[in-house]
Amino acid sequence: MIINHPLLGPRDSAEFVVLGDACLIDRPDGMNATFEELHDYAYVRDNPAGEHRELWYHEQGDRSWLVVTRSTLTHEVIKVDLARDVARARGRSR
Amino acid sequence: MTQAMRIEGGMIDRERTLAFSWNGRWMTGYQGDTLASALLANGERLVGRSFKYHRPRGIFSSGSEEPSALVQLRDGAAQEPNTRATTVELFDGLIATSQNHRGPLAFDLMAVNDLLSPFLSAGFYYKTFMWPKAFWERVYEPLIRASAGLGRLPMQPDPDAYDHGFLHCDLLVVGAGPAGLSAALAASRTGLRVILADEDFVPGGRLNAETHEVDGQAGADWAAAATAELTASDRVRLMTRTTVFGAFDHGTYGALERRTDHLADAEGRPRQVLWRIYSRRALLAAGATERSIAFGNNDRPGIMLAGAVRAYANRFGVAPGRNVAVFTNNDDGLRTAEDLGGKGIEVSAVVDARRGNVVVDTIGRGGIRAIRLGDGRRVEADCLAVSGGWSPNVHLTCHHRGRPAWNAEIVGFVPGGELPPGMCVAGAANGTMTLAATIREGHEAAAGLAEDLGAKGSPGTPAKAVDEGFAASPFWQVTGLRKRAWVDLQNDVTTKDVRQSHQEGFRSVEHLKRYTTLGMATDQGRTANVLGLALMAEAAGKSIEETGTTIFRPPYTPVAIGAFGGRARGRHFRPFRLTPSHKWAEENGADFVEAGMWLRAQWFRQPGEKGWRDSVDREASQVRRSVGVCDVTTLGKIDIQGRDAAEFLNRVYANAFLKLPVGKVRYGLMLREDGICYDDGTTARLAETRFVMTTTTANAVLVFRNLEFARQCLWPDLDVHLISTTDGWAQFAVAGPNSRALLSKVVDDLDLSNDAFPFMACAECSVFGGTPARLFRISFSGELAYEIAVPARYGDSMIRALMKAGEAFDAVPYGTEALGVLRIEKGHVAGNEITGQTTARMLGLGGMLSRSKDAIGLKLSGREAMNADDGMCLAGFRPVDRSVILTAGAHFLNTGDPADMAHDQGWMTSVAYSPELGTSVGLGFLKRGKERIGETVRAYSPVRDQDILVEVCSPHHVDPDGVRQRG
Amino acid sequence: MAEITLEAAPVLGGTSLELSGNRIVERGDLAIVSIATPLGGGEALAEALRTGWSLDVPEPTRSSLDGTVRAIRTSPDQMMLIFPHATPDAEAVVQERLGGTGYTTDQTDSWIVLEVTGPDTLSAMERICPLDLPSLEIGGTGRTVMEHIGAMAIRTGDDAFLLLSASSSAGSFLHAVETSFRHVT
Amino acid sequence: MRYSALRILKEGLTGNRGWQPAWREPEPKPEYDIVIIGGGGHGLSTAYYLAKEFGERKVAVLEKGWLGSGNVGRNTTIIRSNYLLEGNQPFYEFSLKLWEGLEQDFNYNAMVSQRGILNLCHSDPQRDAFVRRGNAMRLSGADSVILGPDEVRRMCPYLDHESARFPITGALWQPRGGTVRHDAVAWGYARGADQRGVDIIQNCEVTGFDIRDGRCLGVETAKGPIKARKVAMCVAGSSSRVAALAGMRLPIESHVLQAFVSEGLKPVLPGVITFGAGHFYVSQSDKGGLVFGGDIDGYNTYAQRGNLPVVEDVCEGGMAIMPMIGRARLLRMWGGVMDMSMDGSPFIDRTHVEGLYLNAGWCYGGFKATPASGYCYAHLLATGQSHETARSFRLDRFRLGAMIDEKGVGAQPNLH
Repeated sequence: MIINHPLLGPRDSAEFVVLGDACLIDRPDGMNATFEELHDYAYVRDNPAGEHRELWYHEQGDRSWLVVTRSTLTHEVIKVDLARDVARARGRSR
Repeated sequence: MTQAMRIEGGMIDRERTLAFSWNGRWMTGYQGDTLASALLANGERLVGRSFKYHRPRGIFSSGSEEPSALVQLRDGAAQEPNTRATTVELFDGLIATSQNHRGPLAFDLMAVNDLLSPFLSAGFYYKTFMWPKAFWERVYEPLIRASAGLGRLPMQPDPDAYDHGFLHCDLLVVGAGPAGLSAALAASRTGLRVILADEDFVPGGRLNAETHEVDGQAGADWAAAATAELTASDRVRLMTRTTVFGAFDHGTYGALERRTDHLADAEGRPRQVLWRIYSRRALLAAGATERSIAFGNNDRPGIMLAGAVRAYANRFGVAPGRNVAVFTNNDDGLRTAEDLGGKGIEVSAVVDARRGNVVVDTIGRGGIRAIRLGDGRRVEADCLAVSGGWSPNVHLTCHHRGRPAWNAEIVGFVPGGELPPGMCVAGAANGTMTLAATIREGHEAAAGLAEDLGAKGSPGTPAKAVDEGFAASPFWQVTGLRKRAWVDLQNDVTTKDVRQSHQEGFRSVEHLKRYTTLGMATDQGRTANVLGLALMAEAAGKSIEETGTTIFRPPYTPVAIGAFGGRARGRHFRPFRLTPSHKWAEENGADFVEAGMWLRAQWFRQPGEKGWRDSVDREASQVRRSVGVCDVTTLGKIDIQGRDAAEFLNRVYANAFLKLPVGKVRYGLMLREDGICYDDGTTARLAETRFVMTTTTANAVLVFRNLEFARQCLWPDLDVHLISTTDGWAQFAVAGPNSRALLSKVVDDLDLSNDAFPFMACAECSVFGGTPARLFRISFSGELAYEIAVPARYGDSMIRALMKAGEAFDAVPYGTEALGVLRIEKGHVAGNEITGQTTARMLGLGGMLSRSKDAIGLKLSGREAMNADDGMCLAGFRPVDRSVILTAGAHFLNTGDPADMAHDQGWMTSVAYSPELGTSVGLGFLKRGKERIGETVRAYSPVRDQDILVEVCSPHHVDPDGVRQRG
Repeated sequence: MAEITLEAAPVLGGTSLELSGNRIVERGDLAIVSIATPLGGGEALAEALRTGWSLDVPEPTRSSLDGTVRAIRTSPDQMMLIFPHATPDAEAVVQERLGGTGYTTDQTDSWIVLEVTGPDTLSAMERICPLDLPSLEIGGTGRTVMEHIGAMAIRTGDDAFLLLSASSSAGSFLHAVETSFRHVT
Repeated sequence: MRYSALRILKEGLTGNRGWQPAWREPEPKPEYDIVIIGGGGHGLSTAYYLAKEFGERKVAVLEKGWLGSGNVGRNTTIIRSNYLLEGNQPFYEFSLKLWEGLEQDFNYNAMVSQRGILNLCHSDPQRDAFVRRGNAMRLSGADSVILGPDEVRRMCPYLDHESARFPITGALWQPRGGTVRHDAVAWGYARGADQRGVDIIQNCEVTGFDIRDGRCLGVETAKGPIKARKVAMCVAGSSSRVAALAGMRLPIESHVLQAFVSEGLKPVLPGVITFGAGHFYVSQSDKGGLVFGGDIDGYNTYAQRGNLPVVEDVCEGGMAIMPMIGRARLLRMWGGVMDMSMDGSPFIDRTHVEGLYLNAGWCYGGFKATPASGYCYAHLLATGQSHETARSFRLDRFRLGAMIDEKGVGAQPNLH
């Protein structure tokens, strides 16, 4: 598989580690969140047959976490963003 | 024997005679021969035996589709089972033997199976061998396994080297036949970066086997000219002997290049290279494969695909027979008669199914002697050329699970709708079965791709040729036979088996394949599958479209496991990581142990010590008595800097870190988000905005990854930065009552007194007159102890200097075993306790979990089942009989309870012999362990034949109040 | 203990190999210091690099050079300075010129640097490096994994590369590179 | 028709014309007591035991493709009960015991072959963990033996004992482990269920559920609506997709596990060998092929295919531990889609929808579980009670914090 790294260009997936559903970015704040919210965050993930947004880590590269939008039916990579930008766009900061 | 069947012409070098051995008999062939053509030249027709009935088998094809002529190539450790004689390039001294027979090839005892064939029909083994029950492993299966398999593995390590490799190109052209050559020429002229790969050792494909003309010259000559042009171009990489075996994601292709298989001796060079080819586009020009027709006894040696017959006559200068008969359902067969006629080989009959003529049976045991026709006539023939039509080689188009589509006009499956992205197909592989059209299609496909990739140059014009006649007909089998007719020559699947499969309800193509084993042999049914499907369709009274087809999976042709393995063998399977004191440790009698990729000194053997226990006891005692030094470089070290570094640590550790003062170290516990402990270590604050975290050796990479995740994905606007310094510092633990005294001789002007540099203090300093260093006062042994780090380049010098400075105290180096003894005595948890399944509460560290903050894992650590009152928790254990040695992995049972899972009370995690206490001590998890100190329980370890009583005690076997480490 | 002083030793003892016209040389003379960009401090750091060395912040996959000082980008907010320097105080030297505009870490001892040169360099690298080195321009860089070992490649000439890899596995890395040359020469 | 040596003799002498279809090809009835979704191994065994052990008469199995096309049709055929945790071990031992009587039970030779399974270890902590596991196996009535390096060498002289990167320090050996002819398992259960009146309906994809006020009343299918008192999902590999039709999200991800078979070779490996440190396990089929595999690719996918890095990783492991297979050729590679659950363990439970049941999350351990999974699922469906060996496989265990995490890697499906 080839991941089009937004900064480095096409790179072999063997350089990466896959974590899974990008919803793992949306960690509830443990002080305010309910137990149920934390449970869903930790255990319930999207598993679509089709377009999937997932977290990849360029461990053997520039150590960026990426959000890869990829089809789980064809493996086509539709979009790749720096996870940090995605996280900020989703309102995460400090 | 002197190549009795050799005839004029062909692409062989008659100046270069090569000697080879077949079943122990030496014969000769020429440079340019394959083993198959050389065997035929020497009149060898019987070359093997089929899998199930052990029927005689000859050479059936001239390529990688060969189902029958499988041999054991080479000898000794280099033996290659199941090697297709049709793809083996002849070399001087080649040794080959036939396989899958008992006794001589000509008198195979296993041929008795053929007589029993009525009782060995499809799936017979599913219906018997069930009684008596015990007989399966003892009697039936050994019998079945005795006849399993074809070739034999040498039971010695593969003597050859293999390599992997990586190539990048704009266009990968698969197949160097007319379509592929034409495409590669066009693409290279436009300036694309091209790779052209072909499995053969001579480019040209069928052009070398036929008598066609291209651009007014012999097809083979045109191919040679095209090859010359491509070789001259620096944009083109022409790879012969290279099979593109798989289409993977995003334009990645797997290819196997056979570098030295055609040589007598590889001279240490890799035998094969497994290439990973990254292409922007790929053009499949893999041609087509001829198939057979089902008629009586259509499996005898001497019965050969018509295209192969032409290949042997035209390319290899070999007569496949003295009088050849032809049985065909298309124009191709007729061409065979012409070519043979042109070579002066007698053609005894041309039987054209389209005119209602058929072959119903063949005569001859070890090889065909004559055929019987539908009208009863007998025709003498020592070779029968059969053409049942051609099947496009669509294999790679299916590797993304696209299904081929049936094309009634060419009577074959052609590439279906969904091709792997970036792939297109040209020539016979695409169902374009005539020469001129093939060349044009290859050219145009390449030109189109070049344009679409933005290449500027002109592709030029395609070569000219004439379209030969091609009229295929859907004639599959001769009906109303009394004799068996073969579909799959290797697995002995006959038309009866296909019918029976349908009769028993195995009607989907997948069931047919799995029940009859059709197409599951080493040739993957390349000459058989379509015939089998057609017969299934006829049996079901359906069309072939309705019946459907199974799809092809990688690899296109079988690939040696060694090639996939590449260099990763023996000691080089994975890299070694060595600590800076490794060389010194070797010089000082260390035994090493794997810790992940690291090698660590396990103990240092001294003269006179009988076993490892002597060394370990000595090292551990000497640490407690005086002082010892241990290389702890392998612990993960992460430099953490930034204005928000403290805040960041406070969120990734379960215990509080916000207020850790500069110059102090703190023990930290890391949880996963699910509330389970996964790592621990110490983190030191060197400056307001700078920390150094240590992780366990095993989890260094994982922790770093998780920290980066938290930094980039969870809290992107914290100012915190990470970089690993694990390899950058050589770090040594100096432990024992005399550690302060020793270090005061090492560290430059730094007050080490307890007040100035107390327990859990740290400082940047220098040693031995100016070498930069870091000093941490931490203890894993419970003794007064420090860890001192210097830049790795000084590591070797440092250990020598430390030991020198330690001579005054009889300082000892100690290894990981003594380290383990000391930490178990002290009751420190490590990998055997922090298994990724244990909670802080179980580890007796529940008190550390902060309730006043949010950190990863805190919330979910509060779940019901993880906090049950009868939950496991860490305890210490000692044998009631102090002389007994404890066993790690023993399970605890209450005395008097039965030994079953319902009564399981926990398990022993770590044990060690404590020289300090003179007994074996252990740590373990026990239900309500904390409350049960003083109780006696069973430590039950049946796999170690041990069932003993142990006393539950505090995990802190030594210095429970921690006086020593603070002293 | 004045009588003892510590000696620095190159990881591979200063290996230098000649393989039919190609060379593999351990570069023990280079110091490596990483610089992390403080959040929101990009401008100041860039300025400090310009004044300190007349270096631009390198683009990803590129290096920027000031004589013998090379800067390469290792991650979005981190770069490495590579320059000849003998004593173990490289970080202090860099820190001084940066004047606190970046977070520095001395990486000299974390890495081994191999210089590979010679006519067969590209075909040797083909056997272990998944990067498209033939079309990497001079000065280009890439980090990847070779024979299970993390490594960085910097192209310094048509047939010349600097290869960086972790110092603890230097022996295995050298073996991988050396074997590649032996397999193609 | 009963299968036996005698029958084969008779048919052989009469041209094999008398063989009956192994199963009917019925059209679906409008209503059943129990409808099982999925004609893979677990679905078929569930139907078989429902009919045979629990006297259920009106049962249908709906299969979207051909029967046996689930992961039972593409796996590495290993059976074993060498688990560690209390939640797992008794269940897999129950399964192994069912395997041991299976062929006589359903009159079909599935070639259950107990030639043993050997798990190699390479360090002291690993050995300690194997001792703990071996003892746990004994506590649940299974067999287990801890072998030292010399015993391993005697048993498998062809392994790399000298120059291995990770020297073999011992092994956990389960003599009763082994392999089974996987397709035959599906066919045997199908035939047995069919003979007991179960309707096995192929090419009948379920397209929706008929759920009204929290009750499941039936399913929509390619062949029309079918009513049922109870509907049992049994579609590992597609669990999330089918559950989504009922508005459920499962703690499951779909991943591909690749497997490989070599050309046929004269037998060299007696049993199963696993080399954990190198992500490699192997056995040899009765046809002579080396059947081997390793880890999952690691990315979510429903495409039944994987990629090169894992193929190489697996073969590297093979060459490292068994360098004598270098010249054997890899003949075929394939990928099966696995239900990877959040703790690596399965679910056999009811759902929040009344009358709708779930059997899922088998990761890559589903094949060996086929008999017990079917038996326990049938037990739950017929009696309303969880079978004693399957009590821990609850759908709500993550809420309780009662994970069954054999590998200790937490809520990360691609690491289990």
